[in-house]
Amino acid sequence: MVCGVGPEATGILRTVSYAVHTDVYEGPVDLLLHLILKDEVDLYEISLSRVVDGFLAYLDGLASAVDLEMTTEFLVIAATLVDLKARRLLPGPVDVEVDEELALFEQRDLLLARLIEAKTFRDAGNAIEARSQAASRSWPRTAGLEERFLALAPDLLAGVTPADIHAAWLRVTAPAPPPPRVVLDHVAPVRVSVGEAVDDLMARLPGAGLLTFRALTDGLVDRMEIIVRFLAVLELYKQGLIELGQAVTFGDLEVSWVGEPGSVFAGADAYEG
Amino acid sequence: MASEAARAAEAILMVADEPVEPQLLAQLLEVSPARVDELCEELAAAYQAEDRGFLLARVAGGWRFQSHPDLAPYVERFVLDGQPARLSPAALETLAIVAYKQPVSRAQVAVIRGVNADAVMRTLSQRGYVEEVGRDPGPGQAVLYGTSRMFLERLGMNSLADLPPLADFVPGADVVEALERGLGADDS
Amino acid sequence: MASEAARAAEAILMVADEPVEPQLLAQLLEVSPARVDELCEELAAAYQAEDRGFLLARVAGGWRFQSHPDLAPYVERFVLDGQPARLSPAALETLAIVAYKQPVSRAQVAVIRGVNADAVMRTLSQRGYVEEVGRDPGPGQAVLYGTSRMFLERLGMNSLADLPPLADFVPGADVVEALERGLGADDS
Repeated sequence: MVCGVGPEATGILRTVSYAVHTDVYEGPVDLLLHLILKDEVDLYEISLSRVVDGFLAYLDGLASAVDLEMTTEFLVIAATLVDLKARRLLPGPVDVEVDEELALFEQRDLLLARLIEAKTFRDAGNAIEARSQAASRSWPRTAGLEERFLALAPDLLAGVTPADIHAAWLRVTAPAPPPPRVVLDHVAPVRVSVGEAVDDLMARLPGAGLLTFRALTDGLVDRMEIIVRFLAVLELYKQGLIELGQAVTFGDLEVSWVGEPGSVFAGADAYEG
Repeated sequence: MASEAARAAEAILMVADEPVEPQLLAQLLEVSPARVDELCEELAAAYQAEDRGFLLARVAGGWRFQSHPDLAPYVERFVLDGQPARLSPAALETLAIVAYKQPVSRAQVAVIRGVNADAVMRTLSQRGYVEEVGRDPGPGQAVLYGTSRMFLERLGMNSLADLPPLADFVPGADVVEALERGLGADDS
Repeated sequence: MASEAARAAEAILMVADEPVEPQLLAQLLEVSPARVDELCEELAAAYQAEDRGFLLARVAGGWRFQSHPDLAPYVERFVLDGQPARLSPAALETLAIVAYKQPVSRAQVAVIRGVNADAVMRTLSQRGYVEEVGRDPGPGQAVLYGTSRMFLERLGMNSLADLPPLADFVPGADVVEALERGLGADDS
């Protein structure tokens, strides 16, 4: 099934040009978030890892001309999706202490607050746009002084010498501080796909029993690599090959292998290549 | 018979190429700034009553003549410069953050947006909407940004106080509920 | 109720920087040039009857708003007291860009300066220091600016060749070194 794009979604369509192609959904990634929030697409049904892998492949294909704005938009949305999905997949607060439950609420409230803040400024930005559109229907008078007054106007070039003009030119063309580099370190060097991360986990976990997520991401400094690793963990959890636990709120996420010996990852074919 | 001060205000505003502050007009007309605002408001009301094709508006802290928005289709054809290109949604969101949180550093903007804001901030300052307004006194002395006079002019606002309160944009209960559902808060 | 054509004429004349020819107005308003003159004469009479501080005058073959001669003393005070007496650093830099890069469009100036240059360019051209020298042959046909004869006179120059040449700029030792490294000069 492929979700239709309703007319109310067209405003979102212009924001992100990267499109998601999965079995359940095809369209811009921003719209995906919108639909999930409206409960029109089931989060469980979306393979986030395919979304991320697809995006990484897309970036590779772009070679040099990467649109930084689009990349960062994608990362925000992907991070929000991962966050949402993690919260749904993690064991619920079944028999946690009241304190821990409160802490969980707090954590959720923090995320909620961020989403509300983001939505607030997005809407405020739209209001600014509307005002600017309305204001742009009036043009200011800029005719300035009539000739008969020009002679009275102080000569703005009084005391200015050709050397001053030269100095001003040098000032304006002085090498600026190096132009901000388009930092893609957090995206481009990630050569590990979710599929590869799944393979790696499948190799390590059965023999290890229980490992913390921290241990599984030991040595990874790149945020994107950690996200990819986290997505791989979620995929294995969906397959019922691992259990996830958290002894203490905000404590380490514990990953334990529960699959039969010799289990294979059912979704593995989705990651070939 | 129109008052000399009102007529002088009309004459000066006709040759000004940017909004003229009431303080300056007051000094030139030898009346109080409050009286200037009163005079200009009377003039603006008269033009409206006479159904003129122009307005007297208070923009960016001063008074200026401008064309009536009704007549945009005619003026558009006359003015050769195209309208400035529209801002992207990301740039608009960033502009809103600067407008409401100013003075604000790029790092602070990045925290709210969740992404690096350098490229967007550069676009906004190149277009003249935001500008450096100071330095953070703390360590690092980060550059602080605010909206420019041109931002007010482009939005046809007299001052930042004309911005609708940010509270107007906080999503309503229905949206918050939907977000909460998305976070699985309805389990409990 | 004022006619749409009369209101449109008011709007266009209000934003025009120079007298607008009746032929052009006629085309924009979709009436005959004779009708334009009639409309403008009616407007001019109305302003006079209302004792406005401005008038609509036929100047140099076109119509324009201007301040009423009665009020010249106020406008003169505005020119003397209300206007900056010297060029701002930003204006000087813009003028330098036009001087060295002419013919140059406003957009090109903005790119070099890194900020919008429209207001500064307007001031410079109103003061007669820069002027239109042509149109970009490319799409959009942007107006190209150059420095004026007045600019040369005020700076005591005979021609642009009297500006200090840009080649006089000697890069520092570090820059030269970096350039040489970049060219592989250190291989030899």
